Amino acid sequence: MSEKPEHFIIDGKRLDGRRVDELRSVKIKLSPLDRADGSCYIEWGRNKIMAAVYGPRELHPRHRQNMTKAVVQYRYNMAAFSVSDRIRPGHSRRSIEISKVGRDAFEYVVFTKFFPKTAIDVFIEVLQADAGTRTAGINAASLALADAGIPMRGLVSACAVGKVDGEIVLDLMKEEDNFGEADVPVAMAAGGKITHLQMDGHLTRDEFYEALKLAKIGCDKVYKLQRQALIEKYSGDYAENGEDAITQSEGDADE
Amino acid sequence: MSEKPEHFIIDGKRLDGRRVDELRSVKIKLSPLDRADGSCYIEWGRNKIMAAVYGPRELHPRHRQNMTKAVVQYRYNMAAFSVSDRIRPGHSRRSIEISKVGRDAFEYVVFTKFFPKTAIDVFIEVLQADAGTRTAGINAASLALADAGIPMRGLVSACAVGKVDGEIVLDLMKEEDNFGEADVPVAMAAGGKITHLQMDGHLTRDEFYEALKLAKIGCDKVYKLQRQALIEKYSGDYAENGEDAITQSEGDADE
Amino acid sequence: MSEKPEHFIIDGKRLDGRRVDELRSVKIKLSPLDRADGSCYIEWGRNKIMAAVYGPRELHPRHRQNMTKAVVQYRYNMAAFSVSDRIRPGHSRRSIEISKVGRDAFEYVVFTKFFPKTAIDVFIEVLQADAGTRTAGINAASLALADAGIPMRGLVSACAVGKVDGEIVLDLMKEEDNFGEADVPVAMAAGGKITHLQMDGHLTRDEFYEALKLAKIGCDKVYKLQRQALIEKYSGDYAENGEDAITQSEGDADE
Amino acid sequence: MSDDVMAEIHRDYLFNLVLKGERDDGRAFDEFRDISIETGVAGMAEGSALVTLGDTQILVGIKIQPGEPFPDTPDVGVIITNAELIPMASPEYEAGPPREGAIEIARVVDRGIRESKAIDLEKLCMIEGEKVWIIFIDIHVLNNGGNIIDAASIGSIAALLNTTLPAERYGLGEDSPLPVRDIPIAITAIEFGGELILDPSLEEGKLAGTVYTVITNSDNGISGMQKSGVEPLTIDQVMRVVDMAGTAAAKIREKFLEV
Amino acid sequence: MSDDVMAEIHRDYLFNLVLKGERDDGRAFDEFRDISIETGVAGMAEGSALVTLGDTQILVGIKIQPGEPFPDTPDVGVIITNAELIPMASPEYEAGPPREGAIEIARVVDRGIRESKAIDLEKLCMIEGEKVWIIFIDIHVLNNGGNIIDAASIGSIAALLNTTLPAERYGLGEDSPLPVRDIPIAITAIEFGGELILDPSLEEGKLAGTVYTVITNSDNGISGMQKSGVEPLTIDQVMRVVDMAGTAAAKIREKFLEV
Amino acid sequence: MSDDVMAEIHRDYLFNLVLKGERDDGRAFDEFRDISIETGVAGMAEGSALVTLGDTQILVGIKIQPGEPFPDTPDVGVIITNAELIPMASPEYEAGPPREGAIEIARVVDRGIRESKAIDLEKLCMIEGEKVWIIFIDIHVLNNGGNIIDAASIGSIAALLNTTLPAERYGLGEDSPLPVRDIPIAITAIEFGGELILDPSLEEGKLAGTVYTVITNSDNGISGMQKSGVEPLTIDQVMRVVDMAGTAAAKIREKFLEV
Repeated sequence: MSEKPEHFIIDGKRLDGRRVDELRSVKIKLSPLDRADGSCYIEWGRNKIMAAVYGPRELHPRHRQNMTKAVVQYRYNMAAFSVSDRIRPGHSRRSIEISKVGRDAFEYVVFTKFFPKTAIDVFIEVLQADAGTRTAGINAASLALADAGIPMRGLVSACAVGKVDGEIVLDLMKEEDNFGEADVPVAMAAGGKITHLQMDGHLTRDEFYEALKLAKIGCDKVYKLQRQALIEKYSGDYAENGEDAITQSEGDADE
Repeated sequence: MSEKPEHFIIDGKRLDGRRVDELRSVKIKLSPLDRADGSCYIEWGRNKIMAAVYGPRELHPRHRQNMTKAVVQYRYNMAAFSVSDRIRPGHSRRSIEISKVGRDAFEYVVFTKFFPKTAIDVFIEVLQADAGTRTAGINAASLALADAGIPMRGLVSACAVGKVDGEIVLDLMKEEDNFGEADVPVAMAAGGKITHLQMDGHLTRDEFYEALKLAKIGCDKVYKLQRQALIEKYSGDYAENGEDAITQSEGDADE
Repeated sequence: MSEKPEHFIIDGKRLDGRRVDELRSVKIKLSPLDRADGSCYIEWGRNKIMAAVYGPRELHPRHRQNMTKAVVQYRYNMAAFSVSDRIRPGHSRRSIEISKVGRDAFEYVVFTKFFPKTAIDVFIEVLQADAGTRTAGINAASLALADAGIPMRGLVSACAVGKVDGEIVLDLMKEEDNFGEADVPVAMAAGGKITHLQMDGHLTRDEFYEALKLAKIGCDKVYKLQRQALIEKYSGDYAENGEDAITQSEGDADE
Repeated sequence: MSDDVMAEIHRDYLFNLVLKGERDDGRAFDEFRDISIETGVAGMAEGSALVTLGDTQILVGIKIQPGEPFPDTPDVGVIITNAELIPMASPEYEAGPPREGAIEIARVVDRGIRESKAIDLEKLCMIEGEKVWIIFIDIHVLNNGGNIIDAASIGSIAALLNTTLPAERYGLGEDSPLPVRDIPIAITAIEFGGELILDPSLEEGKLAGTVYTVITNSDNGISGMQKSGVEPLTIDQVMRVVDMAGTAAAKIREKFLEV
Repeated sequence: MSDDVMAEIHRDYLFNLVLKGERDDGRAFDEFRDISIETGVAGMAEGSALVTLGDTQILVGIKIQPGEPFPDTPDVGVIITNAELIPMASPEYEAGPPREGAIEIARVVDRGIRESKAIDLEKLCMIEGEKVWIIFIDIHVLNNGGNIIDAASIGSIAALLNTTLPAERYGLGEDSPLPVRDIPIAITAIEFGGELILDPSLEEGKLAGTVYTVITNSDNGISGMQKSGVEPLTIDQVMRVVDMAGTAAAKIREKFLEV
Repeated sequence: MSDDVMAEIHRDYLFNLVLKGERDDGRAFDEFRDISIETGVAGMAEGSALVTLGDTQILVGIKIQPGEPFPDTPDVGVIITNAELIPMASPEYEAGPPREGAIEIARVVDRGIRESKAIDLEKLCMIEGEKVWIIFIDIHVLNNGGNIIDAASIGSIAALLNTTLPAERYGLGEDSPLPVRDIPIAITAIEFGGELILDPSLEEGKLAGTVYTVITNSDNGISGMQKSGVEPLTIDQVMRVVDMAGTAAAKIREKFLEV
């Protein structure tokens, strides 16, 4: 682990030059995989994450089926080589927890009642990890679900907020995550409905309220990026040739 | 592990002041748990053990069902913090063996034919271990089965006998178990029928016979304690208020 | 591991005195086990291997059944004490791979269509390992299948060929396997049909072709040993008394 | 099947109660069941606490032994938290390795202890990069009467406050109390018919659309949160739970002065 | 199903035989089947023995390597006993990690070796607390013809008597025989229709209400016991088995002089 | 079931095509699909390559760390190869520990790297018997479009060629490229209706009676082979695949000059 920086914010700029309310650069590619029913590749700062969706499909073993709705399954996994020290393949306690709350983040938006007895499987593979893989994974999963044509109330958009140098900031990068004072990953559906919320670190009640409000701003920005990716993919305008990924600077998305 | 004492018996008294045919102090509390169908907490010397019974209930997976009788399942488990060196949670070879012979100790007394296709589950959790957890666990299980209203031929009563300083003694404490010459855990049903018997150490044929006869005396003492606990619980006399555990010095039980 | 010998072949003789196209001594005993439906014990040089076959028999769990044919299952296992450093009991990645290609070696010859929904189970236990356990195991499995009366197109015969001191040689012993230049285990059914083929090391195209031709010669020799073992077992001539194993020097078999 | 029907009728009953502002056991929405904390109950552990919260009974035991630090944090002690939902505690629990639910409980409790800096981990380093104290927090659920997380959180910090560093046993100096400097308390609310209810009973927990836990410290700061369950929360609902949790935790923290 | 009917008829047949004081194979109740012991059969092992007891065939291999002692017994060697009921040996056995039955067999055999002090474990300590010899006893059941425990017990001590400490391989001095100083033998009886029968065949074993094993030593002392199965025994029955076991073990022990 | 019928019709269609000397996608029997190799894509890995072979996408990442050598090869580095057929890549793949198929893929790829001596393992020894570099090759299949083995083989050597020994991170000197001196390439043929077809698509792979992989090196020598599947091969067929593999591998090896 690197050393803790003396300051995280100098003259209103963070270590990577962002403002406190600015997202890292985001690059989205829809349908990169053809076996899956839907898929999405996302580069979020230095994170590289692939999401795929299969379903609705038959659920085995049968005793796990729900007679009245589809079962959403969510598997977050880090590739062995996605971080500095190799990860032993297979589930860890961390990945099991992230998978559980990731699943919970989508239950509300997916119209599970349409597909009783089936499974809707969401797979997240972290290929390169910086910080914020669980929220970036949720964003990719949301688009992969849309790409698979799964009926939903709307997209889920996620980002983390945190506190460094005493200030509430949006979308923590690695150093801010490691040495910062708090980390609050949040996911929201339309209308600011919170479908995912965790928190680590130390915040006062008022700081936390400020953080939640900034998270709302962040999720709105993410939503615009997601929406634009879908439009460009599914409108005829989308250039199939050459570089087919959508790279967004935040300025573009904000317009 | 502490040092081996020079003598285990001085002037007819053991290290904790007991006579050679005396049990440790026993405290029994019936129905301490409300989710289980029956339960019993026992303090046996420095051992603290909880037993719970569920059933008769449906047995899954179905291929494990017996068409003609209930399947008795018995799970002996030690809490991670129940001994000096932390135990890794999960089954050990020792706990699997104790679970097997614990189950065998009860098959004879439970009227399994009354409940075909079902399971009767007995769970033993050792919360603090001294010596004799398997026999104390059987005694608690016996009461938890009665508390659950499982029809039985009678109670099973268990104790260990062993040899220290060349003498056959009842109910080994930790030092006697660690440094003694033999350890013989025994469980008996009504009429001195032996439903559980193991042996470690070294005994001549005649010493072993002497040990078995002392075990019979010990099991009779235990039976009286168990019976008294049930009577106090299920007779109206039982004081619900205040301390509801039954602490028995052996003298009381012997009357 | 011992030191690499300076030469593997001196004056046309190998370290154990064999010619380059000679098998190690082979000893075969049919039906050594009475629980299995068929069995065969083989000593192949210093290898000692037991093979047993059960089936056709019901296959559980049912979802693994094939409606149109028997499923051949093959389990290669090394006893913990079969090699210099104790092996932890249970599957290793190596044993899983050998089991898979072992199974594939027999699918072609077994008339699986005769026994839909069933399993034919082949178990190989390596009790003492030198080199060539997978091919010796296939040879024993072939005879155990015959002993079990499983209908087959014919026997499968296997041997390894390799390269030492620049020469292609038959049936590598331990030192040749450890320090040689290549190892090619081969199994053949009647007509030189290759049902198993793997290769390690380094060979030119022409060396490999030479190796394959030598493997054909080796498999023919093995076939004769196998056939003789079956004849002696199932013809009335077979002496039941005394030493009932068939020890073959290659010369005998070649006649 | 008839079990299911009974369960549904019971759910409707509880639901209608909540709409009237009432709970089955007469509690206010922000009212906890009786809590008792008994420490030192597991004599082979370095610290322990038996927590009773309504019908819920949880025994937390602390074991401590010397070991190696993690490579990326060479100068601090290690906390390992594990929860066992043993089959004794509920007909739904099964034997076997911890599942999702048990892992989440352990990780949320761990988060509260760790992020509140309740344990002074620097003081648990003996030789940097080589030898530190390893604290095992083992949460043993004996009877599941609902709201396991809060009971486990209370039991864990109670057991830690009761813990002795067993230095003598390992020839590493004199025994001393574990350096604990805060009392993080997890408070869990469920959302149900739009209402937010603290300390859900087992039956209430089954109704919950969402389970939301907030961990606060002695200074009323927040050091951990976890939302799970399928229903979303609004920012207002979240902040209401934060406020309810601060108040409830302060009351429970007073218990620790009594112990 | 028809298998079950056949099995029941066979059980009735065996039962009626026993009532007449007879066994299917003509043996007396206290009579063992033929035993053969072949040692040194597994050449890569430090010691080995193939035991044939009637149809039962068991190969026991001993591996020895240097390693660390257990912390609570720093000055003695380590014995690790494992039994594999491989699917080759019986249609009932399945592949996978050892189950209850295999674990019980290994632990009872281990108990006999350990409690009889047959191996002088003090002599297996090289550096106290750091380096001792670790003895692996691996019991490999090749053919289950009944009474696995006794065959495994006989095979284990036969293999140990045949074992060399491989000091040279590890650069730890000269090879020497493993210091073995007793011959514990497990004798198993089944209770069946009130009768006590030694060395049960596979079919007899399936009838058994109770399986009771007594391990005796050269001095006729007892160093291990295990009762399993559902039927109880009286004190008298137990003592009868103890006496039968002493006599039978002494006879088998004579075999070891022949090897 | 109707899925099965459709699959059978499709198989018949492909079979008839092959009898006419044609393939569904118009390729010649010895023709590969388009291959692209992108290196350095996984920035936390010491080396990486994303290989696209038709629809198949595989990401191979290399991690390197210091560790102990195997006792029987104390003076060389260690290679550990693992393949994960993650459920993302195919509806047939399941989560959990690697099964037979994944293990075979990893072992065949490993065989090619190891037996070709592509990596100079002697140079990866730092202190004999104590400290060597351990190379982890992790094969992550993202999309299964058929012929996983060849794509994994190409990806693995491409990633290794792109790998840096991370000596600085461990305070073990300066970073340097991993010493790679050959480019082993696995080429897989299927046998189908008597014909031998390279680079099988997913659909073709399902038809295969036999799958046969030949790994060749820069000198056109052979350093690994694996036959799997139920149909036998003749010596002639084997030699034809060997020749086809040599030619195809040489063409693919040229790709590496472009990277």
